[in-house]
Amino acid sequence: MARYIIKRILYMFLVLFIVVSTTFIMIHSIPGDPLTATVENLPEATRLNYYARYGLDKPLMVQLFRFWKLFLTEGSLGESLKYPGRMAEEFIVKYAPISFQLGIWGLVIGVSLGMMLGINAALHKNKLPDYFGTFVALLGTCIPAFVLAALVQYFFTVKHKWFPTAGWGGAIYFVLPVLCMTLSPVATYCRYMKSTVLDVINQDYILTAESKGLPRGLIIWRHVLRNTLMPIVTMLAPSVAGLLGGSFIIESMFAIPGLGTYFVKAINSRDYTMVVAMNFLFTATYVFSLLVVDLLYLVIDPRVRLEAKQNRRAVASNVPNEN
Amino acid sequence: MSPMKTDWINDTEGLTPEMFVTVGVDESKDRVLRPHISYWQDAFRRFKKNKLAVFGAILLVILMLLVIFGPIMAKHSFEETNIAESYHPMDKDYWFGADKLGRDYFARVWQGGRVSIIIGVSGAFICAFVGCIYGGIASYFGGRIDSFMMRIVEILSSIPYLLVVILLSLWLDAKGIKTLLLAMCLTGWTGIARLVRSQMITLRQSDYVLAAKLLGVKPLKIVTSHLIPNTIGLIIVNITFRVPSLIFSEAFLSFLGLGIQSPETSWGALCSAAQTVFTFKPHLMFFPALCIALTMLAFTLMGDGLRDALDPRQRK
Amino acid sequence: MSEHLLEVKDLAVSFSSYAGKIRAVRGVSFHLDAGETLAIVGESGCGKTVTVKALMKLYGNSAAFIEEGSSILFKNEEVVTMDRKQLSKLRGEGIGMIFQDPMTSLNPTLTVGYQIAEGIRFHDKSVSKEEAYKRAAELLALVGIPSPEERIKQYPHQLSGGMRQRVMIAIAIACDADIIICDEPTTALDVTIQAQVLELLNELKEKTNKAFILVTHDLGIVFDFADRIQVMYAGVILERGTKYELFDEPHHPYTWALLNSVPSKQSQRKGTLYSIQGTPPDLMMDIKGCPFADRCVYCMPICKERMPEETPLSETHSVCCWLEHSMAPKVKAPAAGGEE
Amino acid sequence: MEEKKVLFDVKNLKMYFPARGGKLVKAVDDVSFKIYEGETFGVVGESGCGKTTVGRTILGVYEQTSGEIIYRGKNTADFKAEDKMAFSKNCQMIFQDPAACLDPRMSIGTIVSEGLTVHYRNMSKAEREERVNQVLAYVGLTSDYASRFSHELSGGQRQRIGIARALAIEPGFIVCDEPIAALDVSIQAQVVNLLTRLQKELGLTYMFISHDLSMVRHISDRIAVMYLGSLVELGDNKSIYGNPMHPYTRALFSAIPEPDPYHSWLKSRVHLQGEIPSPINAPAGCKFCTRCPQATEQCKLEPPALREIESGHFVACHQIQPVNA
Repeated sequence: MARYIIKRILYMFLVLFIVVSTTFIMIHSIPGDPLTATVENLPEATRLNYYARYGLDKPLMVQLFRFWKLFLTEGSLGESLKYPGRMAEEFIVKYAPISFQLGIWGLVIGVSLGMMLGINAALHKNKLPDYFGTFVALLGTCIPAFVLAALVQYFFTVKHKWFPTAGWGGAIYFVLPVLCMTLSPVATYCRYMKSTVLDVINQDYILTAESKGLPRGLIIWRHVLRNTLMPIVTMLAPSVAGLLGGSFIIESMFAIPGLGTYFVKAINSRDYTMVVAMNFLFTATYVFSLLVVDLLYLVIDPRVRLEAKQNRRAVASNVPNEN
Repeated sequence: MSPMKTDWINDTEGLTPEMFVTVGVDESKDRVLRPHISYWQDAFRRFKKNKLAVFGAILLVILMLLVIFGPIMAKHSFEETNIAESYHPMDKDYWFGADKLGRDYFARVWQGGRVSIIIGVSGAFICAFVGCIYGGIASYFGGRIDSFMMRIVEILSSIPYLLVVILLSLWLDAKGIKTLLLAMCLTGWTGIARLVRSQMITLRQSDYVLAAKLLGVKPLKIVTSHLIPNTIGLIIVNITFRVPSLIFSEAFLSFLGLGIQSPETSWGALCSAAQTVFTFKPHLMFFPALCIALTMLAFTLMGDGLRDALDPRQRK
Repeated sequence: MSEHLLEVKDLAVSFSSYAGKIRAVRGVSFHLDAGETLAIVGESGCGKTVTVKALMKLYGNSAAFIEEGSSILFKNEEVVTMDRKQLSKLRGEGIGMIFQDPMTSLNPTLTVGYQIAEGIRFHDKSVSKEEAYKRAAELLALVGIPSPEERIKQYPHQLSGGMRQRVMIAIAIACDADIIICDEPTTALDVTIQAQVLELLNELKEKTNKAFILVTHDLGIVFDFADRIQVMYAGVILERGTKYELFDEPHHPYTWALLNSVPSKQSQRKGTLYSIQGTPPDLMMDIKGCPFADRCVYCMPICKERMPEETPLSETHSVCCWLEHSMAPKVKAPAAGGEE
Repeated sequence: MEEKKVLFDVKNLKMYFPARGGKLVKAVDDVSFKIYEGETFGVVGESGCGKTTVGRTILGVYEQTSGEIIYRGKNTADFKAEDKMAFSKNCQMIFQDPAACLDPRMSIGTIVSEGLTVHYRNMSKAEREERVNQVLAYVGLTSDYASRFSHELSGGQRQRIGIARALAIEPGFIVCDEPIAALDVSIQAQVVNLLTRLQKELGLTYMFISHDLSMVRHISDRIAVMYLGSLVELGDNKSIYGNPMHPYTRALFSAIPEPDPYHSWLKSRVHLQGEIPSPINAPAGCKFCTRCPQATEQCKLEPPALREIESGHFVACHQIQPVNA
């Protein structure tokens, strides 16, 4: 089991390394550099000086090596090209918590709400909760977040001044952005949960549970939900990635000082260090959520646990089925 | 035992001896009674039964017609600026009003629709095409090649696609349909590649493919006569669901200012432009947003219907 | 009032599907006493499983319902009109069930011990968790699983098919049900494992005073296990009797076919097996007359017109066939396994 | 009796599959037998005994790990392209699951004529159609069926189509892999009757793989009993069923349910303890030693060879000595 976990963690680092290195190379081979993006008609000497200071004159591979060396020895992601003297990780430490808060709230509320709607829809198939779930799911898939954000802003901040329009302060600033972010996960998880629950409910072991005389509530709680968790958990990692992307728009529309706004700025000003650093963070979040999903499997499904214990890797077996 | 009529065997009322002549089994009866339908006919029948899906299809046709003929029907070109008509209200001349530069909004909405739908549809087909070939190759060779190719897919799909778009638009130093398409397809094909691969692997292990192999059918013939026809339904469904998601992404990127640039436009770009004046001119946001929503709805409903119609698990 | 443990009268069960109503069980009556074993024999789709599931109104998520006019009396209580609470008590305490496929009938995410103990604890709230697990271990020992203390902590996938079926049996008897329904209990098992499981069921039968209902398509296992047999086809019972009566003097052509289509030790090698032409009728259709008429070599015009009534042949033996009628030609049952 | 012609001579066949964790599933482990022309060679055993793998390996679905398969005096490993074509024309297979073995997107006519397009390239379309109708008639179906799709047919009808597909190219040898396991009792008899009739009419050779021991007894001339990848007993129908020698065969055959209320097979059967070990961790010596009541030290260490005990009756057991030795 420990070996399995270690293997997964090592794999996570490998993916992280490849993705970050690739983006590093990609962004450094973009034509144009931070200086020409901001200042025009720069003397050649100043330019070379500037390059030398940030090591941009070195071959790409050397730059990449230096980047990793700096990260591994000092835990630093390098100096910002736009704000000299400030390190990229400073920005991350400052702005990431806001983005993550928004993302996590959106995800938690969205997923749990969606799951509840989905379960209800599946258990009352072709009845009101089912239609309601389908309606919400359709709404969620059809309305882009920015449209919802605009509508919400219009009704709750302009027409009725119930909430502050934009900015960042207490919990009250939180409500509308999170509301806009939950819509898409609610829709996705409602649809998905419904079909998964319907799948599980038709399994033979649910009939076994019923034949024991267990009441419906207990069967749903103990037998149905437990077995729907597996497929749902699988979807979590892509959702995390999706929400990080989604937060960009919401952040810019509600003028929230999060990483998203910064990311776009950094790219437009060719702040290589910042782009690489933020990409590092996003990729790490995604890969880490994949790892968490893998570990959750271990907790939820005893079959995976057993395999991990025996330290086997999933290899498609081609032994014919004999019956 | 429950009481039974014992005299039933002697009760001859209404019975004639002809009724008791052994006729045996009528051999001709052992025929199929069900109406004769092919797979696609059956799928189509199933699709027609799904009212929501049919509604989606009709909605899509209407939207398509408007997108094709809308810019022609409008009284002004979508590019024609006329500062004097800035924010012209909705009337007979300007059906949806005009934007800040006095451009006819009706023409712009449908012109934007062209771009959005072209991106969605062609992107979905490109993704499907690349994904099918990649997944097909991986599953055909199997073994090490397969697991190596799938590792690449795994890593590619861990790159946030927003980053890819941004990088590409900087790299190509161009924003527009081609950049957007390239960026969205660069990572978008991985999902369908996985799907095709797993479906092909399942099919290759199926008994009927084994039977074909034993009959001496050449591998390429097996691919064309068994594997592709049995995957095509899955791919169609996937394309139907991918179109709206690409339209969504395009809108999202254009909204961030990374997509289509003026005077070309798309629904996302229109929304983005309308956002700043939303409080005063809500209709500028309303039309493109409604179009996006309706297109999404049409494709989603149709996709649901197609999936139910084509999914072999649902067949009875 | 009924003197039987279970009395079923005119039971009819239907499914609603998008293409129409499927009438799976079309009026079935039978009874069961304590300590006896009844077998329901028939091919797939004949309604045998639906019948026994109806005894505890167990339909899962399917759109099945019991038609009006049906009556199921368990210990003189009407099952058809029972509410959820009464049903909960009936299931487990009154009737237990063993399903066909042990690979899918156990929840893969819960331990074997939990799955046995949860029923015990639900039906007797005074039992503590420890006690329930102790009882679960005892039950596993009773069904012949070695080292039960360790097994209760294991998950279903760690057990073999035969073991899992034993666990299913333990679950069915956990709350001391009066009737144990075995729905094709050995169909998914290998021959030697099938014998082991049947032997276990036989032991349980001898040790306890429980009544058993065995649902199967396999005549081979019926004669060694059941006291009485009833043959079902297309939702109706065509013939019933003690196993000796059915073996010695089967009266219905369908029973003949069932008995003779399986090659026996005596049958001639590579000879033609007694077979039935065609396929069972579509249960969506209304069937006028005898449902077997279309496939019966002795079919007469009357068979396709009117359903024959049940003719008693002895206290326990009865048959539904026009051949019994005084006007019908006298037909002799074909010799077992020979050439036609 | 005249000398029978050997169709297949299988020598020391081994078929191992890679399993998880670098282990091997020894699905077929050192199996030798002959199949004579015109006979029905029955293979029986419980799940996981390797009977399906044997059938598939001799048809070339898998490449064997080691061992030789000699077909009509020629090693299949030395086959050239034209030999392979001739082999595939002559050796066909019928599958267990009639629903899974027909492509749902193909009409019955296309399915049945699939082999014709490979082996009878010169056939005109009309000739092909005629051949399809002829084969359908063989299996008791009318030509109406040619334009149908598999989902429109019942299980028994589908199995007939599977048989028709194999018959279309006029093979001499057919591997029947559990052809009746997925069918109802009354339909089973139909299919078995069809198979025996076709054998008589067309002079086919069958390899009949099944776990249904009474059907195998009914249809087979010679029978091989397999346990965990090994052949434990081989002989003609009469000696195998009349005088089973290997302890496993005895236990297996005594567990066949007999529809007879006066005689309890359940009580009189040979009791077997335990269950079949996994083919990944099969015992080193005799595969059956973990469950065998007569197992000795020798059985645990040394795998027994298949020896001829009586004429034509082979048993792999250390405890059984040849009669005239």
